[in-house]
Amino acid sequence: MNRTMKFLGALAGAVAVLVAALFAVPALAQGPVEVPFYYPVAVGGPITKIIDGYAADFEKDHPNIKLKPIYSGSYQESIAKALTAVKGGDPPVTSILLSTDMYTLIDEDAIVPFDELIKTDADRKWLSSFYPAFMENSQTGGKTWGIPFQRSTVVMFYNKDAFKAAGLDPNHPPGTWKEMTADAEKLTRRDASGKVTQWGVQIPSSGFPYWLFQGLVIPNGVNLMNAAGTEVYYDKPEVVGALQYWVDLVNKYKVHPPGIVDWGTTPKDFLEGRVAMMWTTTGNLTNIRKNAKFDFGVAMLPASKRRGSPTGGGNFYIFKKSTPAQREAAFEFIKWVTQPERAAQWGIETGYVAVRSDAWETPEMKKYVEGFPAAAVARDQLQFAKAELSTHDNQRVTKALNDGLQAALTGSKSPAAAMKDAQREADRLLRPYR
Amino acid sequence: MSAIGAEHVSKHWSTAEGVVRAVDDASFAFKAGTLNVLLGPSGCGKSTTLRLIAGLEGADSGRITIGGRDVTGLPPAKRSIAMVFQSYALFPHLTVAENIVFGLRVRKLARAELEQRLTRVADLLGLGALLQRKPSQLSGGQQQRVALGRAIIAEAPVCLMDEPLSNLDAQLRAEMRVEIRALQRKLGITMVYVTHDQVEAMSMADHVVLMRAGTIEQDGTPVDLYERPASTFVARFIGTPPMNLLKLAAGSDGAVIEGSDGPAVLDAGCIGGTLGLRPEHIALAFEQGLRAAVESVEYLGGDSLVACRVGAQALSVRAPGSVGLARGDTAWLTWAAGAEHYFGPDGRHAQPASRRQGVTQLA
Amino acid sequence: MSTLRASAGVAPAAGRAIVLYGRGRTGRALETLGAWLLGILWILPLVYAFWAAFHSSADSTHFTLSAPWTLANFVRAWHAAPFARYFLNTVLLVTMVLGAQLVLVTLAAYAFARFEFRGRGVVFALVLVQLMVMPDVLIVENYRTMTALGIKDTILSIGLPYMASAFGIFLLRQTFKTVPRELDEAARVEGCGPLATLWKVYVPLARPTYLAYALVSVSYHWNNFLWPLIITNSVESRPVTVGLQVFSATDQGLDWSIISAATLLSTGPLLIAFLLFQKQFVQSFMRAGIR
Amino acid sequence: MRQSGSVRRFRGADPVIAWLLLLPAMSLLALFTHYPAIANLVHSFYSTPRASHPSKFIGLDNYRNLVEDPVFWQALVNNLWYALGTIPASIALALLMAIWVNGRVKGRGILRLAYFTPTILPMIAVANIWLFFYTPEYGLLEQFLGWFGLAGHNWLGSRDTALPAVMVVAIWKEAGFFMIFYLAALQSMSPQLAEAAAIEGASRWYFFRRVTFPLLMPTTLFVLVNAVINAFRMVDHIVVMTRGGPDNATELLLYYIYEIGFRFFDSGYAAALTMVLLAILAAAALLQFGFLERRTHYQ
Repeated sequence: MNRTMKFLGALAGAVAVLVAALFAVPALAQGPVEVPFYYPVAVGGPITKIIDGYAADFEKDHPNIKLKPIYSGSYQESIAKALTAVKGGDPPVTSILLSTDMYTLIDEDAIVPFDELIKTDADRKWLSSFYPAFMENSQTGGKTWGIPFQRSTVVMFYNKDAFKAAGLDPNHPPGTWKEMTADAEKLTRRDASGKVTQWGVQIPSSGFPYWLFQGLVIPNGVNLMNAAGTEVYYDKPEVVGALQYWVDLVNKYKVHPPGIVDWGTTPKDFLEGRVAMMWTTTGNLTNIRKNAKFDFGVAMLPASKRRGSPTGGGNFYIFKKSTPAQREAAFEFIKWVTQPERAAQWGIETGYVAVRSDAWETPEMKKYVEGFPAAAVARDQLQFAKAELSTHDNQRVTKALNDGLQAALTGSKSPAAAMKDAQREADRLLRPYR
Repeated sequence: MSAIGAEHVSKHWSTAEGVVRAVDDASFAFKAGTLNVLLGPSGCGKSTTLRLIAGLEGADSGRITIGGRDVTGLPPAKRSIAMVFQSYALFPHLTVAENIVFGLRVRKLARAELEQRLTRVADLLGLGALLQRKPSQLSGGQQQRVALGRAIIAEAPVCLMDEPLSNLDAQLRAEMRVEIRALQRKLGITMVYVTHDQVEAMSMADHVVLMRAGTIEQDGTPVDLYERPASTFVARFIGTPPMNLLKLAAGSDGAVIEGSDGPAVLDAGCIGGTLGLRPEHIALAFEQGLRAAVESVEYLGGDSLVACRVGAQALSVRAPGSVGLARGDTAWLTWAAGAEHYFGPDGRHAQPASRRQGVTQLA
Repeated sequence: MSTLRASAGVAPAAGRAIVLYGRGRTGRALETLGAWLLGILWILPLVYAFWAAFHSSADSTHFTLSAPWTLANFVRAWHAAPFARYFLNTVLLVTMVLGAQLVLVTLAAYAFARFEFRGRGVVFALVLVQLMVMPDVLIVENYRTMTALGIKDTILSIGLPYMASAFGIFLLRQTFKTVPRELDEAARVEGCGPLATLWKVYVPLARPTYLAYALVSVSYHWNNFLWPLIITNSVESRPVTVGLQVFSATDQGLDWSIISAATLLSTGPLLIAFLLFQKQFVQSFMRAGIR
Repeated sequence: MRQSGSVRRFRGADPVIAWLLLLPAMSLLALFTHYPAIANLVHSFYSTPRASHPSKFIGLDNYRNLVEDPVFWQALVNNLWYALGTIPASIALALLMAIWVNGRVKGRGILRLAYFTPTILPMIAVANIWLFFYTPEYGLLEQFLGWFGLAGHNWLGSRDTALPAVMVVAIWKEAGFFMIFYLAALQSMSPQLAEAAAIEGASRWYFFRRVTFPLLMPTTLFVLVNAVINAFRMVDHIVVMTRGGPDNATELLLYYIYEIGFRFFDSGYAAALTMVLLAILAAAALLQFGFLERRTHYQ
């Protein structure tokens, strides 16, 4: 005990010294333009190392710019951190945040459009090189607010071994809902007691069910909102029909696990062989490729009236509270890091979809796709892709839909009723923006 | 009423330093309706012995009987005993009355009977005015009475007391001693009473078990212990001031007190042993007997304590009234035949071969 | 409580165990069984974390004993963030917070326990408000304050809002109130002023409370996450939990192996410390008089 | 722990010293608790500032919205069930654990560590492990039930079981922590009380009911204050495990505030919600402190 007290005493002393030392942190030195840059980590792998490497390489080319990458948690924590900083008067100069946060950032008056920075023809050419499907979530009101960087779409992973075992052609994944239903029925296996040992298909419904739901809605011929982000169409018959199909997979065909299926455990379910087909982000490519002990395939989402998938992932934004020099510097970095070679490299290292078509023409990417053709599925699907659900008061409008989807999937409301309630709530929320 | 017996009872603890023999092969028998004291210095195993009787500890070997019944494996509640703890162990959140009737409540005694007994016990112990108080509002003596009340209300044939008076001041302790003894007689219970205070033991007990380091040193009546101490340990423990113990050495015609030049006090067979003499059994004489140098005199009124030195050894003498001696004087000591105790070289009491006449004053 | 506590702190030799109450052996065995079942249930997440951390992610969900053990998860976790620096920061943070807390809390608790002044009740209530106000909802305001003070992105800024701890003031005030007034008066007869009395009488007597509080505080700040993430930007000031969070990113699904490895890595020092000081910890509570 | 009846003043020491002693702690509290709390109260009467519509005074509108917000009511009801379910269970388990590891159970040291692990492990990380326990098909719980041939269940994915499932995690977290406080109290109780009761023939249950439990009352109240506050404060596991779903079945007040504040960035409405939560906690605390005063009677 005595020793404890001495220790505590020493501690108190040490603290006094420490406090003094911390107050004496030297003021920032003048010199190159500082560009604090927030980035989230949403996929596995040594992301922080890669980003730090980019920053170092960039600074080598641009000695007058000091890029300060700051890891900011998950997407959710990143937007919280960024907006807290905005309100605290000390935001970063640029940040990668969800593309769907665009309206929120505009409404908070936190960001500036890129248009004022795009001056040369080269810049305009650069801007037009991104896939249009990604740009849908980057532009509104005729202005460009975000630059696609780590973007993804929903794809379907399927277990080829399970296909073979069920007597299906492993090189012919279902192309339509009808085929998916039929295949899933064959792929769903039950043991003697009737307990399911392998589900046919699994679409996760926790966290952001709306996104995967868009993978049903868009093929059904509609999308969930207008381009201005002021209207949603949750109660359109096609939307209700899409939800009805999802619920039918569970209740009618009994090929999909009941209740809410966790997003985080879904890849593991697939790897465990508990599910033969799963819908998830392309960001899982590297993960599945590394850990699957069976032969697997990647397919576009099946079509109903058409093919389609939402895009997803993060964009670069530039914050308003910054000096013109900082904005220029940040813009310089964004251009630098989205060059075809780097976009290709980023896609290969993380599993994200390289955001521009010329990235796919680089030798590095060509080699990668050759060895791993599944990587190109997401790209090929982009031509059918539509914008991810994003509106003013985005998270809340989205929550209304999420709650409705979960209510329908857990059986507490009918699809039609759930969507009607969600629509009413969303209308209420969006009224001030119309 | 219940007799209590212990046969070859042992209790060991294992500690970091090794095995401690708290009680080692102890046997004794207490008669029904008597007050028995377990006496000894702290750490001698007397409290453990009591707890073994209570069943608060399990014996490692041996047998314990209460009222002729083997209770060795029984839990405390099945042994028909009551107990008073040194700390009193009163329940701090219960009133005096609730504390006293705690055991009766457990046994679901009828309310009328319970009230009646409570009144009786409260009257007996003078607690009537305090029944609604909490223990923290009582003095030490009052708390002691409550603990006593809780023990006797059960009317158990056996009552165990673990140093019940050690937290009280001297005056109160003397009063309570008398009271407890009277109570025990009145109720006719068999009592086992643990103390380290030999005065308590001598004044209260019918039977004393004196313990030392886990073993029983002597077992008998207070008179036995006083008059026939089994060892030097007992001799020094009983009596105030304690018995003088004088080492014996070879003299010209027998055993003399070491460091003196005679006269011989015991015969030559006792050389190397110890002579025990109670201070109150030594008389001051005139130029006969044992010669001693006076170191100090303590006058107590009724008698005086004279501290003397014979050779290198100190001894004390209790003489009636005041004595005309002072430091530096020479005193002559004698004692009656039979007043001396002889302890062999092992410290145990032994019978000397014969007595010398020289020092002993003939009656 | 089924058996006796040995007197003088020695344990009885394995002999015939005595049972204070009737219904001996079976009841006791049942209880031991129950205690262990509950214990297993409680330690299960930790045990699973060990299993998962030392196995590849494919083996992490199957408990085949023959599955190969691996340290790869730890290696990966260690390299994913500058953990060495983060550890240093966390240690600096918890020592600083604790040191400041001990001083501030002691002074305030002393005032509440032994001084009489107008408005004491109100001020004490104001302290207790902190028990209820969730720091998480005050993040924006506190961020502004830190920016205004110019200490954003420092270890100090992480710790500052927690330094005046209502829990600590409340706890220590209770302890100080149990200090016998005679001791206080004796110190003052010796000529001690209020501060000297506090230091010489109250602080030594409240040692166990200090230790107990220290461990609770360290546990909390070692594991705190959101506020440190938001208020800090640089490797030089971020605690270890921020590094840990890299693996909870869910875009790609969960990998329990790496999460477990990172968890063990970040809380390992705390776990080991508790394992070592478990006895002292419990004893400190024992004498702290938290009743 | 005898409570002092009255607090005497230092001879010659004036209240100035008391205020000086309080100054450092109170200034930090004022800066980082009171000022933000008051700012919060003020914000609750203003609309959330947006670029297009700056903040303006709207009186009680935020509170009116709250009354009409079904998610708020759901969160409130959920939270009450959550409190009702977790508080008594965690306190009872804590007490049981404390009694067990206070006695001479075999492997007491290991059990103490086992019971205390939840306090050391960060909830954010450990919630992920619980997620595995609850995972359908191959989660630990499913594997365990599988041995007994019991059917699986999607514990976190159904409206009926999601809230109980997260409550179990909370109980797990809390019971081990409270156990330490009970253990401390038990250890400071004289063992002779148990012996005295045993000699009187009291059963274990009788002794617990009549002696141990009443004597632990102050601890119980101390723990209760903390348990109530925590029932409204601990949401880390919700963030990881369910995010309030399915369909708001595990939506708790603080998590909802967190959503409103940091996902919807509706600071005005979040402020109003915070005030409601504060009012609930303050009422609970007042009620309990009222009880706490009574402890002085028997200690």
